[in-house]
Amino acid sequence: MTAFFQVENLRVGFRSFRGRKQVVDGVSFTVAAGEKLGVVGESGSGKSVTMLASMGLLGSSAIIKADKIELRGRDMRGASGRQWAQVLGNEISMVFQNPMTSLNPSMRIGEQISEPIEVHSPATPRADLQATAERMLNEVSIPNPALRVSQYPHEFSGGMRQRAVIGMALSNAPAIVVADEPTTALDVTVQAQIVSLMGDLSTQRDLALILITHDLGLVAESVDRVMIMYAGRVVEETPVANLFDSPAHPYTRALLESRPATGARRGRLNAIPGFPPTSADAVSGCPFHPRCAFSKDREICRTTRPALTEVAEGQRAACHFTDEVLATPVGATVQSEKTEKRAISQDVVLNLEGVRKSFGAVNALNGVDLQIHRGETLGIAGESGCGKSTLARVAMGLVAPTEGRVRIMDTDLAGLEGRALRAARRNVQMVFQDPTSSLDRRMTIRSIIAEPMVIAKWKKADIARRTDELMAQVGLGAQFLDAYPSEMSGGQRQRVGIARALALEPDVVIFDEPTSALDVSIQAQIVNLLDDLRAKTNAGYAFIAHDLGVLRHVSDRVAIMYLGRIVEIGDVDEVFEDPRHPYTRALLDSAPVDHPDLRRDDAFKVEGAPPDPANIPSGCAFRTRCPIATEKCAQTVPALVALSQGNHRAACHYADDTERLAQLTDGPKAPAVPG
Amino acid sequence: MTETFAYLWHHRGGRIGLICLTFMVSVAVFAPVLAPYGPNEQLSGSELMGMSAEHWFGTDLLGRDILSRTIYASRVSLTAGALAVLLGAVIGTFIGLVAGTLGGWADSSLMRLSDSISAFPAILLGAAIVAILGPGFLQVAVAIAIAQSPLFARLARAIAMSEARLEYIEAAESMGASKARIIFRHILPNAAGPLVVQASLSVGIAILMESGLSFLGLGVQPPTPSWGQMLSDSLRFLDFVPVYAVVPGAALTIVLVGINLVADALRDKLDPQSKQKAGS
Amino acid sequence: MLRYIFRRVLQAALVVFIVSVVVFLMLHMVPGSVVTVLAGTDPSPEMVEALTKRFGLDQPLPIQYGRWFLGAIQGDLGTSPISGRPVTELILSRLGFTIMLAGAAIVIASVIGIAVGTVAAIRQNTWVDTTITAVNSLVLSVPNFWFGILFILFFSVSLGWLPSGGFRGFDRAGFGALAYLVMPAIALSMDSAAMIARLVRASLLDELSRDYVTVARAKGVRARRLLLRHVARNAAMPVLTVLGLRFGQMLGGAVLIESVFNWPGLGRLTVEAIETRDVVVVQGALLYFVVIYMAINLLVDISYGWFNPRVRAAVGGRV
Amino acid sequence: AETLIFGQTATLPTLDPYNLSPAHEPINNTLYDALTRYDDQLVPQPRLAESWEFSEDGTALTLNLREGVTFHNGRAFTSQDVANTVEHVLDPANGALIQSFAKRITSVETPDDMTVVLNFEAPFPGVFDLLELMYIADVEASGDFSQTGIGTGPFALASHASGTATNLQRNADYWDGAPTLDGIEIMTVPNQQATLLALRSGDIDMVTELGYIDLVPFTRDGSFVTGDAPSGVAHDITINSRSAPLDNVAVREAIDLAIDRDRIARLLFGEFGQTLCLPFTEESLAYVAAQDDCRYDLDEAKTVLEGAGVELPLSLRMLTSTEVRTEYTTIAEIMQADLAKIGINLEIENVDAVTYRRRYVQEQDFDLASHAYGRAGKDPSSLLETTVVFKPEGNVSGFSDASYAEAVTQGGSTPDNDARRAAYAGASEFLRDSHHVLSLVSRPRLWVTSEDIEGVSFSADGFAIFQNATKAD
Ligand SMILES: Nc1ncnc2c1ncn2[C@@H]1O[C@H](COP(=O)(O)OP(=O)(O)OP(=O)(O)O)[C@@H](O)[C@H]1O
Ligand SMILES: Nc1ncnc2c1ncn2[C@@H]1O[C@H](COP(=O)(O)OP(=O)(O)OP(=O)(O)O)[C@@H](O)[C@H]1O
Ligand SMILES: [Mg+2]
Ligand SMILES: [Mg+2]
Repeated sequence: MTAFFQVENLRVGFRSFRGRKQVVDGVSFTVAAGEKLGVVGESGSGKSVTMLASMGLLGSSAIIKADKIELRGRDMRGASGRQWAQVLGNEISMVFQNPMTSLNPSMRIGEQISEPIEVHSPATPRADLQATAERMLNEVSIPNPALRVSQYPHEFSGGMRQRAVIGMALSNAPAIVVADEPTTALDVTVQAQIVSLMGDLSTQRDLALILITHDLGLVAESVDRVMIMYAGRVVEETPVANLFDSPAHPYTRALLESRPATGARRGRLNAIPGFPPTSADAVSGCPFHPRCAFSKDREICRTTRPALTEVAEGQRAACHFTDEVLATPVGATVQSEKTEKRAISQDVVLNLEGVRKSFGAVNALNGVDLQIHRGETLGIAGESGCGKSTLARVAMGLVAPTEGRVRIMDTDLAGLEGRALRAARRNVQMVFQDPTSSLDRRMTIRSIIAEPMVIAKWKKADIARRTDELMAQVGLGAQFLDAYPSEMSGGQRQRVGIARALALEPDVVIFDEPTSALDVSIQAQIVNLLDDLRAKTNAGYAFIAHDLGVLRHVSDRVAIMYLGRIVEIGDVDEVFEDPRHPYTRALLDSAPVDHPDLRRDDAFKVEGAPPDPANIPSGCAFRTRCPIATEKCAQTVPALVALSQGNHRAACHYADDTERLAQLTDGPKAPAVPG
Repeated sequence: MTETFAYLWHHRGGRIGLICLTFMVSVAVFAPVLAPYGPNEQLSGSELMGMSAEHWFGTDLLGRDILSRTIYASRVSLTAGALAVLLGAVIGTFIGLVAGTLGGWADSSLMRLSDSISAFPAILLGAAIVAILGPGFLQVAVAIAIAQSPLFARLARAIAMSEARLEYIEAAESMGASKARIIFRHILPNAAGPLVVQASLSVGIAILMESGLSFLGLGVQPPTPSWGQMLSDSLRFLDFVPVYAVVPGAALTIVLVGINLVADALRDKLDPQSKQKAGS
Repeated sequence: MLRYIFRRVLQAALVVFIVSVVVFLMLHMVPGSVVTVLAGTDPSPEMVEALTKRFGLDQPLPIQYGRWFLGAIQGDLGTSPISGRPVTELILSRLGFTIMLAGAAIVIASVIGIAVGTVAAIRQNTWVDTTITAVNSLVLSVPNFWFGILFILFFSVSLGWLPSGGFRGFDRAGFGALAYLVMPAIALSMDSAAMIARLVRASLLDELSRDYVTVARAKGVRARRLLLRHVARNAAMPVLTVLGLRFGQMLGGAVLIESVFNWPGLGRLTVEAIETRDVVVVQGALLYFVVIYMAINLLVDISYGWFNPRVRAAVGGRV
Repeated sequence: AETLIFGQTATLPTLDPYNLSPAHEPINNTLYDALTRYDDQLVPQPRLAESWEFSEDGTALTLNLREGVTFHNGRAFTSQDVANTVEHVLDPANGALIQSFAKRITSVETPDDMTVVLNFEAPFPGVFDLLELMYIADVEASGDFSQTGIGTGPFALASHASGTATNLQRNADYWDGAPTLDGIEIMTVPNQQATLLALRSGDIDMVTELGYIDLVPFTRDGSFVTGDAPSGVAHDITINSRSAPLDNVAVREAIDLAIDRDRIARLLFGEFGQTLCLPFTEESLAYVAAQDDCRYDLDEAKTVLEGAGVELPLSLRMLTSTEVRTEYTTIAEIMQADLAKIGINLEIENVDAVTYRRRYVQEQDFDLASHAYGRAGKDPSSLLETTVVFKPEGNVSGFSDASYAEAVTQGGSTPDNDARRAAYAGASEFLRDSHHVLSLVSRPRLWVTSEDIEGVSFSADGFAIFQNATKAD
């Protein structure tokens, strides 16, 4: 394999008014023709900067040094803007994380797609440009390209936009594509579509692909070789299989162990203690040593920076003790015991009956019946916009349902107003997705946690006592009491949010995607904390999440939502192992696999994106994307009924028709009944 | 507070602004010490003198020292500006927060009211209000405050609405916090940054407006000097004391430079997102 | 789209109504009435009474307002007791001047502002940028009317190049009439030019820091095309808003510049009408201001759509 | 094509000649003619009336009108127009400034087209003051004459845009010979400064109503001609003597003594300034030299004030309005400085013109007021009988004195000049001793024209007359 793109000893720093900050420190990599390289690392580890610097795309505040930047034999070190412009979009191109911001909102899609050709071969006739744009849209599977080329980005859904961006990156037939977290902003089902699209295209075109991601699942799913970055350095570089079976660097290993898996329920997650350093030069020696389980405070880790050394064929790691690491089997560092299952009482703490909620034409909830019992955790999953947050808000009495009833313990929220409503609300508390915006940035942690008690008119002394108690409970040191949220990390903020929610000992706590803004290692801390809390309190929990792994890990029961309805609900293991609604199947099959060996071609990948909630299809809302749908599905809304066996209900006419469901794997992928 | 000053001092524009502003504020505070003559001291026989050693910038028709009057006039401009903005900010912010938080009927009627005020050209609105209240320092301050209040109302409303979208407001609601608590305990402190920036910019606008009204003869009562009124006065004496048209204008400009630079620097610190909306 | 415009117009109508009631009440709160002006310096009580009656000022306020309102919705804004002429005619006689001055000023401000702002943005963090930013800050702080005074001192009094004020119509002075427009238009445009330059710089830099710009560069797009094809349109929005608002303000009469340069615009008409308690003229002028204000705001919003297809859809989507 | 451009700060709203606001001054004798007009010796000269005669008892005036005079619309001028004009003026709803004075006309007879008889209750020696200002307009013409400006004057209206410019064009059929100028443009300039700049840059040809300071630079400049004309206007301080402490004559006297009339005259009008102690100028029938005896003496003022039995320092409010006249406020400021020295703190209330009038005339809400009155230069009768400052009943100062009222009536209704003089002497004495109204300085009409303008003259009220004006090319 010839090196297509080769970078050696890349160092990047940024000038700012506070001085210089080193962000990338000695990164080298090569990509061969047709090779798929994954770049993995936590947020801030320098993944994007590395690639942008290698492509001459960083602004003037960056100081870039490298021993070699070679693109198809051409030395690009110190290249001028003009020289880069000749190469970019021509030989190498890029796909960014956020499809909305990477498209120019005021330019037609077609123009943007054909622009690489237009700038590199200005003589190309307009008609050809248009034709190319249409062809590209077709290639990335966007229906009706002739119409779509003349549309603007806002007329595309998120998944379509990302397809368009990919089309744009490929339109001038580059040899290398760099994709920076291309699916992070997308739903699982769409993510699965995009991942397989990229895989197909790169195989067809023999592209070299550099895929930046923080999701180990994606790596397992789609690349050949992986490069793990930590604090601006490469800590390990390995063929993808070795990564999961024999990681040679403690960090790689910790990443793997902190990750809840969809496939099986495991014990406690292995949270990586501490936080990543703020810059590449903030920690001496091995940058990972303060958090490393193997370092054991050994001198060499603190003083000497380990070099990348070969540990197996094609596998190199930057650790002084790779032997020790390799000798320990994966999972051995994990405390295997999971918190013992709690006794779920039959007490219903939260009861929703026939709840509907519409915002104007948008029908966010279309008849939801749901009970949460004291002591259980109900997981709720579903794609973006299916009404999860709305459900949470209705349950808390923050918005009144358009129809239906909400009961908290024995209080019916309907008809309550003012003070009484406010008092009733206190029995349901919520932990929000965004740990930053859910805390008032002008308040100290102490007053944030104390606020519910202040409002409930507790005595000062009681408040102080309870605040200390809560801080301890969520594992925050007292030194944080007088800090402001901005002085804390995301995970710590989320703990504050949890402490606040628990302050009044509510009967129900709703977690609305509490970990999706966090890095895996931090996510594990929060998930573990939840495990502990469930053992110590006896509230009912609702846990909303995108990540099915997390959901499987924390839930006793799960509910799967689609377009404002619950389509399947039941015991968590049962639902994950024997899903009976095609949509549940789609969700589970779309989730990235846990190990490269589990890659399979026959996974059920559903087409398209959920319909607009303002325009819900008749009958079963999923029928437009369902390969096994029939006439009946278009006419009758399936009820959420108990299945013939197990503790499990599903809203599908064919939930008990296992033969029919089996078609989902190998059967036709297009919907049987056109929408 | 000290931190803010330190920040301003290390900000390129902020430092110049701070110097200009400190200079003019000291001039206002120490006017009796600095001014060589009383502001209303009429020196019979020295009327309309040009620049001289006794009167650096000459004297006016009544033989009053122009430098001394310019110095004393800083008091009017600065206090009128500050007072007007304080009033306007309090009224406007309150209206905006209430409108933005309550929404619905209260929002649209309060905002129509604020629209109605902004539809008037500010100086004309000022002229009309002064016509009702009569000329005078307080009246002018009130007029300017009314003209400025929609700016604050709109800003406070926008902040209230964007804050209301943040989850901490929902969190507070779920704890059973009342609307009033949400407005005053949560939204107001978070709105403070942008509001302070707006207020600092508004002081400049207010001073400008005060000088405009005075220029039109609608400002403070004679013999109290104000820059606008001096400027309009000066035009009659261009032939005798041309520098008269320059001195009050320059003083006004120094104050405005100071305020604008400080406001810009404050914006960089307190309200960095709004940087690009510098025009509004 | 039409529905949207219709809704906005309804809102504007509401504002106009509120304003007219407020103004009406306000002007009746103002001590003294047009009769005080008309009755002269040595009025007899009988004269005051007769004049009050003649102009219907003895009627209860709601009736007076009702009369004005009924007239207004039929397009009759009443007749000014002071000048004896229909208000519409008075306003129209000044409107041309106001539009001429505001138009010239906004053109100057946008040409200078956009050019200077773009240069500053392209040369970000160089001495050119620093100088422009400093000059901008200074210009923004100089009161327009003082600029006017300094211009007159310099160009009319000292150099005698330009007339100090007033206006000879194009009918009388031909293109020489432009000489009267130069100084007031420039003086009026100074701070707007500086503000627009600042805004153009800021929004260009803001746009240039966006992902799609990096994407475009990753496609091999070079600076010139980047600026013209990609950034300009998106950066135009905030600039357009401010331009619109500024133009609206200028159309609302630049009273100070008008009085410095003796420009017969609407601002002065209004000030005079306030001085003489000529309620109907003030009402009429304010009606005009509100309409202009609302119209400009609406136009700005609509033109957003032209620059930003997303807004176009949002606006059009309400059909 | 010679058009004289006349600049003025006051807005000319209508062309109604009876309004007599400062803005109307250039149009009155231009669009309109009166029956008679004073010459510079204050002797009435024929205009639309060719000759006149008082009846034996002085209660009727017969005027023989000029033949062949036509209005701008071509209609011939007759005695009926005089009758109509009188009727119009007398209707209070028309707001004519001369209405109260005109009320001395009890009836009008029109024995034939060219003769008109005015009847009075008592002899009316001051009638020519009235006739001077009773411009004959075609009040019956279709259309509002206040908009069309139809009179018989040397110029006719071409266009009128209130607040910007009014254009007049030569009346080729003028009975007294067509004027030389092709036209006159009266331009409204929002402030004095702008006027002066426009004058200097040649945008306007003529300005009147200037302060001395405004005039000085032009006197030194060869391309301009400057001059003064009497205006009949004089500045005064009106004292509201209704309540304490100003009901105390000693306080008023102290104030009088604290006024530096010379400085005021010098600062406002330079060498043209003429101080006044009495309401009248030296040329007036009512002038008494012996009583022209006011002084500026702060020490004495202080003594008088201390002896007045009031608690010092006194706080008084002084009403002024820069919008009416800048000099009002200048005077107030000068007085403020002087009064401070004798223990009176003067608070200046500078209000807009309408408020000024309301508070000065209607509500008499002031302690002192800076003010100016007209008609000081002509027959004393109209001044004393009708102005709000001096009329015996209902004057703004609030004084009322039987002997004064008697003297004013006497002086105004006796044909005999000596008898009038004697009567008015009594009035003067009262005014001097009681210090209700302190006359300060007569106001000359200072004017500037560019050097190519010649032949502009002024009426006794200081109104410009353009009939014989020329403009060199
Ligand atoms: N233009 C810049 N100026 C200064 N610092 C920067 C700049 N761009 C990135 N950084 C810093 O460089 C470090 C690495 O950033 P980078 O974007 O490469 O991280 P990443 O690994 O891509 O993270 P993420 O997963 O969040 O995208 C971060 O600490 C970031 O704050
Ligand atoms: N206040 C609101 N006004 C109008 N529409 C709303 C409102 N809140 C939610 N919606 C709409 O209701 C639908 C459901 O929204 P919701 O936030 O409950 O989805 P979600 O499942 O929480 O999605 P995500 O995973 O993106 O958080 C969406 O189409 C959303 O646009
Ligand atoms: Mg990144
Ligand atoms: Mg949500």
